[in-house]
Amino acid sequence: MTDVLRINGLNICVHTGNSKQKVVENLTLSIKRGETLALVGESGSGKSMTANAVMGLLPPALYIDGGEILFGGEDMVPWPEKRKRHIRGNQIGYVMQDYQGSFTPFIRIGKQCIETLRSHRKISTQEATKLILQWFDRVGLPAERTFHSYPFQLSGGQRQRASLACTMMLEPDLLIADEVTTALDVLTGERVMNLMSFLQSQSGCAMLLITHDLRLALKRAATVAVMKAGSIVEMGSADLIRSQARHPYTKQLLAARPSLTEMDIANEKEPQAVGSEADTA
Amino acid sequence: GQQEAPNPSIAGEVEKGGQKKAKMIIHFKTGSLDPHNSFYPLKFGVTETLVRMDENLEVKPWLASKWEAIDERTWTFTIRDGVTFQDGTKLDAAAAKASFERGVAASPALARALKIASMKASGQELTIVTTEPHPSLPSELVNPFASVVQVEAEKQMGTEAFNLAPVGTGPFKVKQFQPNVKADLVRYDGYWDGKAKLDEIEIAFNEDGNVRAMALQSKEADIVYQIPAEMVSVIQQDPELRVESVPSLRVHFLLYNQQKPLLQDNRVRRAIDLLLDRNSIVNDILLGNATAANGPFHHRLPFGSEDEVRKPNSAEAIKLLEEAGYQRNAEGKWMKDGEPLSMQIITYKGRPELPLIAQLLQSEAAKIGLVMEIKTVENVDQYLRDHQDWDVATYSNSTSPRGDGGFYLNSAFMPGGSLNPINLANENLIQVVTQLNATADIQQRVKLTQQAVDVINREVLHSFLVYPNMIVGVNNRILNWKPGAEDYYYINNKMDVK
Amino acid sequence: MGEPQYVKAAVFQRPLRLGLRRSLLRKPSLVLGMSLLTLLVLFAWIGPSIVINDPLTAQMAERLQGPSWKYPLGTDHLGRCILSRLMAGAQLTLGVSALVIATVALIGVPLGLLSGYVGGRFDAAVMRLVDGVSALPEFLLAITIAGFLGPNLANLVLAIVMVKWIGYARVVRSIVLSEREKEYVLAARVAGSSLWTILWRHLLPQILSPVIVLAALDVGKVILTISALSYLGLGVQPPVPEWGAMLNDGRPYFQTIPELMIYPGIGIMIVVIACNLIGEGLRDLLDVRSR
Amino acid sequence: MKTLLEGKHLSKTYKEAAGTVKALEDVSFFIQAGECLGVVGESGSGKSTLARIVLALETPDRGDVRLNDVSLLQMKRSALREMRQHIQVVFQDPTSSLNQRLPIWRSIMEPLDNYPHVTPAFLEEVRHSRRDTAAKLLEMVGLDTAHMDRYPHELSGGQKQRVAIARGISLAPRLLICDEPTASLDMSVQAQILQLLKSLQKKLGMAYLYISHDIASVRWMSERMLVLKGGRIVDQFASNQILSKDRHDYTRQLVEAVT
Amino acid sequence: MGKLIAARLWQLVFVMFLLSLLTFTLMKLAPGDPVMLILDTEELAVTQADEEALRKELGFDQPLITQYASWLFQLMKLDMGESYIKGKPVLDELIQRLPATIQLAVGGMLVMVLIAAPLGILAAKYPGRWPDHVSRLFALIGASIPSFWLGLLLIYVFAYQWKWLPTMGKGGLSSFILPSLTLGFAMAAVYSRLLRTGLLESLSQEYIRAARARGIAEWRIMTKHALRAALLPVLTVFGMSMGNLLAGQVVIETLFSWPGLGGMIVEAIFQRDYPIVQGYVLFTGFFVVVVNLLVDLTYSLLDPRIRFGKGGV
Ligand SMILES: Nc1ncnc2c1ncn2[C@@H]1O[C@H](COP(=O)(O)OP(=O)(O)OP(=O)(O)O)[C@@H](O)[C@H]1O
Ligand SMILES: Nc1ncnc2c1ncn2[C@@H]1O[C@H](COP(=O)(O)OP(=O)(O)OP(=O)(O)O)[C@@H](O)[C@H]1O
Ligand SMILES: [Mg+2]
Ligand SMILES: [Mg+2]
Repeated sequence: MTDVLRINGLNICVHTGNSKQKVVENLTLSIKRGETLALVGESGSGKSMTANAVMGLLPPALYIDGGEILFGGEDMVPWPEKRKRHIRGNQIGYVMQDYQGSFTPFIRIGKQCIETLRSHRKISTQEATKLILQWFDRVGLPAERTFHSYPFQLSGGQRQRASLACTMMLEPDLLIADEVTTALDVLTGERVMNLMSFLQSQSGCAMLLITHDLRLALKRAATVAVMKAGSIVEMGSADLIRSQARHPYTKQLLAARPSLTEMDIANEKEPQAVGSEADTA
Repeated sequence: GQQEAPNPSIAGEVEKGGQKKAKMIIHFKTGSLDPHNSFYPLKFGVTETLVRMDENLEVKPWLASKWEAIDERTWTFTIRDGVTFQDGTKLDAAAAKASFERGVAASPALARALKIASMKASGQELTIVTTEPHPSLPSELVNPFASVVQVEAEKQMGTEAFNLAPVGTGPFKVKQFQPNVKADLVRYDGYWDGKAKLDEIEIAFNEDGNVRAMALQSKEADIVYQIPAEMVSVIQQDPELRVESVPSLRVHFLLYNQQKPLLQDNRVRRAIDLLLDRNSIVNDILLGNATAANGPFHHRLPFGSEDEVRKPNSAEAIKLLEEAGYQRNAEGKWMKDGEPLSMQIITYKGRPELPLIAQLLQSEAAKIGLVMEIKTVENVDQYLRDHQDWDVATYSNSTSPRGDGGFYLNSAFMPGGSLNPINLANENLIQVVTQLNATADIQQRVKLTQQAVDVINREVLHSFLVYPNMIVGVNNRILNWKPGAEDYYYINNKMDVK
Repeated sequence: MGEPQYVKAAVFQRPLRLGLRRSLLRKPSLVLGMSLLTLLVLFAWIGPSIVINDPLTAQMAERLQGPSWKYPLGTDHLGRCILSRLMAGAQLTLGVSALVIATVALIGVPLGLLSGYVGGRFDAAVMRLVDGVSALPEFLLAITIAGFLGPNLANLVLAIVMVKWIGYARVVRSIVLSEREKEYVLAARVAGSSLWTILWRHLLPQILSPVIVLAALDVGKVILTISALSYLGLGVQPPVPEWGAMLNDGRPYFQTIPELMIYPGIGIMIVVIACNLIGEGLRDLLDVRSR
Repeated sequence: MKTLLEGKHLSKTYKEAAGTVKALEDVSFFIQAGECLGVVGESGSGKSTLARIVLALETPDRGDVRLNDVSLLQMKRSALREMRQHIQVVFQDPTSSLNQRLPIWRSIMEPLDNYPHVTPAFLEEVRHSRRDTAAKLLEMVGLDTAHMDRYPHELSGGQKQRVAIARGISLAPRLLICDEPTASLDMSVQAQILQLLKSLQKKLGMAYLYISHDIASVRWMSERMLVLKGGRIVDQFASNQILSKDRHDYTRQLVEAVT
Repeated sequence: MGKLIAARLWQLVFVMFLLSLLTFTLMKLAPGDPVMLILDTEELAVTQADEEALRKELGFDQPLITQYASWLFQLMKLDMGESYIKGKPVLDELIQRLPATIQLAVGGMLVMVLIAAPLGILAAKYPGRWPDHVSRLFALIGASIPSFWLGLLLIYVFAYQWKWLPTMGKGGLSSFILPSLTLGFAMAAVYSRLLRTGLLESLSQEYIRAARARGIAEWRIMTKHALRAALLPVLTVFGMSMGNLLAGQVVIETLFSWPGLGGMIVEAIFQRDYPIVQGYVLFTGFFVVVVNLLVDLTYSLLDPRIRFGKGGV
């Protein structure tokens, strides 16, 4: 099986006055069809920027400074905007971390989803509506209402799910999910992740799961890459990372996994248990 | 390619079927053709008056073939036979009487001018009795408001429709009138003086001189009134066009505020008068389309003055000012009793050359150290009437609208006159004018008028500067047409196109 | 608690102030605008003192001359040196339009901010006032004021200011209406910011860019309005060489000597271009996101 | 202990195109001074709405919120401003709650600038200088002080969230409402933040209304917990009773999902 | 929304009343006496007695309050009086001029939209690049060339040089083109630049990136997503200019002999034809209030937060 996405030595730089600084340095990874790769890392380590680079949507100040991004074997970096646009949404789905900003504030959610769907598929508005309602339902949203709501009328988690549904319904070849469960309670989060796995098993899409939650990564991904300060410090299969993490940061993350039961005991003895765990790591 | 494409909206082409058309553009717009409140029905050749002025500005018969004064207050007019209104009905004395009745009712101005006490109509004889002796009644009947219209037609059409398309006796009748935009006229075939040569005339209104000029240049219009003087040379370069520049009955002058002690002094007025070079105004401001003035009335008029046009002379002006008790200080500015002398010139935009004259005066005054400031006002008559802070005003009047000087002398120099905002009351002049008002004999009137002009010039009551020309641009395809000085009769039955 | 050294993100030191200055220089349009304006101001500043010929006195013998050493741009219809008139009038022209725009913005912007943010009766009152003013023809005000206080430039300015502020008030209000519900404004309220702080620090920057754009174009509009009203005899008194009035004076020579209109026209255009370049450059500079 | 804040029978219904949404229904709760009340619940259950009501940014349809036994709903504008010094918030969405046009240090300093007389214990040494104060606050939430002059869009999601936290704690308010404050922080930073909050509670007696879907951290932070579902309180208990058998079904489901 | 409209109607009455008072005062303050202007003295003799009679007839001998009250009373009966100069009912005069004004306004707006929209959008799409510069140049010419000059230039080129279009008059479609161009071009300047800033502002928002990520076509993003937020100020300026569109077109009307309200009102002001001026101001006042109400309602269509917001518009 070929790699759906392959990133080779990607560097992302930011203009600062006359000097440039690296946000992402020499990043290499690849995801195969039907596979999930989790990108875990420190806050600000460059996860989202990597995703943006893949989408060709880096903010104005940032730019790709060397490296390749191969999608289906072809380097997308030099592609003209038009061609990139064609695969966005359709072949690469991207759920942005900033779920608040992922819908235009003055257009109803449903309308935006229809627009998205109809930009890529030749289907009627009714069909699209039906499909969208179905997807809203699948991510646990009150479908009708969400469809007719403006973004600001939804709660954080609802918006996040709407944006996820809107991306997944196009069944892209590659799904980039940037912190998609941050605003979801555990039950809903589980449900959404299950749905993603289901989609993956159905359409065989590759998934780049960006998260700060190592636990989630280990549970959902075959391969886990750990990022720190712009580069991948450790990459390996989930099992390997779980059992034989080498990098101190990975170890630290692994250690900082409180469970309710452990905590309860700890709490009674030493109120600063979680903190001290982190500190000593 | 495109240039040659004929434009259907451009009139002036002889169209298929031999229709002869012409288009005229005039510089004032009107929203109504009410024959007794608007000059335009007469100007457009839709209506006519009992008497008219000829090229020499003399009163001549028109709808009335003759008239005579029975006594001081009674006149009889013989209405021309064979005249029909544009609805086909015959013009007789009764119809004329009805028309005057309408006119007097509709226009207080006309009522004041005619002073009719009663009228009697029998056949073609119209007898008019005036409320007081009225020697200039025939001349007043030249007034466009005295147009003769078919009042019966008004009853049928309703006043509103009638005021958009009045029924008169002229060579053209109104086909369609678009208020403030244009009037379309068609020939009235039953015209008494011979069917008009043109089939149709379109008269459009436009208040912008540049646009009017371009309409002429583009051959869209055949006759364009009031071409800006600055455009004359350009238009003359086009072999298909010509410019008719004819003296008008208007005069531009300086008005002195003689309610102020400063300007009550004859010497000061004379000094200012000597500052302006009338020939320079003619040549440099009006670009030759004017005549230097030597009095209120153009010397071409029978009652105009024969005096020479005054020449500028600043040395003399300085002398006069000194005589009047002013001295120049170290900086060369004029002072009297330690007070600096500074004057205010009032001007207005209504006639574009007036502010230029004001600036010229200001500059000339500055050259001898006399400080003048210009103030442009929006409504000059009102300003002059209500304010006392001004010294000199640039002003313009039509001085002999109906071929007679009496009207102007009365309204501009007699106390309470409507054109006398500064309440001028010169004893000598009042005497002459009073005498004039009691005189019916034409020769006598001419003499008295000239005498009045003499007084005016001697006392420098006003400084008359120039008689501006009326500038009309004409396409050479227009034949038998010339603008008249009276500015009343724009359209006639003789005009034709090639 | 200890120093959290272990959670250092990728760190970029960026001396902001330096960056700002540099990005300012990186905007060629802004630089161009600034230089144009500097030139204009210089022209206006020293112009009147170095005029080569008398800009006011009519010299009929010299009228309508072409460019020469004595009259670099030729003379006008009253024989006055056009260049000297342009120089002598620059100060007045620039000063007046700057004054008008500044006053108008100072009245309109705060009123719009308040009206939009506070809403309710205050908003209704201000907006109906705006409606009322926009129903009054500019001429009527100009005529009344000119008639009452005299036809001079100061009163003309007053009349223009009285009608012009409303545009700013309404534009500002419209943006504030949509901004005031946003979360950052709520956050500012929670942070205990007073009404003024919210208006000044949070909402003003949001409305600044359209206001700047409007103002930059209005600089030209003001000169043209003065010119139009002068044409009706309501403003600048001859022979004052205000550019708008000069433009009017050239009107009859539209076909024959278009330079009479072109020179002051170009002057006005340069003013507008300079203001617009600066205005839009500033706008781009203010837009932190695209920097 | 004394009751700091009390919410009584709060209800809120939103009108929408497709009918109405009952965001809160008859919610009553209290927070004592220095106490942390955890709120967990399904997405869309009304947690953020509750927070907005407590902040007097939204008026409830029914019910009352009382701070120190004074009703927030009836407060005049000046009193409300005075009150705000004592109740601060970390919004759920850090991006939209920061002014895009202000460098973050200015955003952080906003509350302190508004209440110049307030000097929390942890800022005593630096309060004289605004930039130092901002730097200190950034440091407390684990951000490099070099980020001070950046604009919000130049930060990552987690970094913005920490800016919002720094702003929330800057006044050392009596009550800090945290709406998902650590949602996008990785474990180690999250731990640091939680520890910071906890220590502030200990040292300064700050109380929290701590909203989160992360039941573990709520458990760790709070003394008592509320469980919201569909706008109603379905369960309410002392945090150490979370594993107890009498918990509501929904609570049990939540707990099971993480153990 | 119903409540908003009802409140507005109340306020409308208020605005109209204020306007009537204001115009009345302004007209009385303005120096000048209609009597002399009505009597049109130049070629006809007028006596003091005539003046007095007319003054009395027009009620000018009454105290100001009485004059105002009687006018207001008439107005209640929907009678705006008669023009002093023309003697026709004010309402008729207004109605007679209105069509031409509206036609010109519509033509101008059409031209404005056709010029401003593409220029603004292009400029925002390529900021700092040549489309931006071209658009700016257009805008700046529009903003700094007086309309009388522009109108003359257009006439010079299209009517005189090329003879494609008539110089003046209001006739067929061809006569609309030049006045509309003159009007529209001058207006387009502001709108295109305002649109540019608005678009740049909204294009830098996160939701535009999100829309791009969903693969939505660029023109759609521009027109559906970015444009709407940018329209707020544009629409406002547009609403504001409505009053101006009614009366502010004197210059264009004069150039092209266009029988619109602008020429009428200026003439009436100069002639101190109070009834016309007052009638006109009330008429525009009504119009402006209604237009601005519509604009305010459109705000809430453009931005649902305004609709659902607490403040209301
Ligand atoms: N426009 C910009 N200018 C300068 N630096 C930037 C800009 N945008 C992002 N950065 C920096 O780039 C780094 C990477 O950001 P990124 O958003 O990829 O982080 P992340 O890994 O997604 O973090 P998080 O988990 O907090 O979302 C951060 O340190 C951020 O501060
Ligand atoms: N302005 C609004 N208009 C209409 N409905 C709204 C509005 N704000 C919130 N809601 C609805 O009210 C309910 C409660 O929303 P709230 O934001 O309080 O949820 P939440 O508990 O914070 O959820 P999450 O964990 O997803 O953030 C949701 O169903 C939401 O859709
Ligand atoms: Mg991120
Ligand atoms: Mg929430």
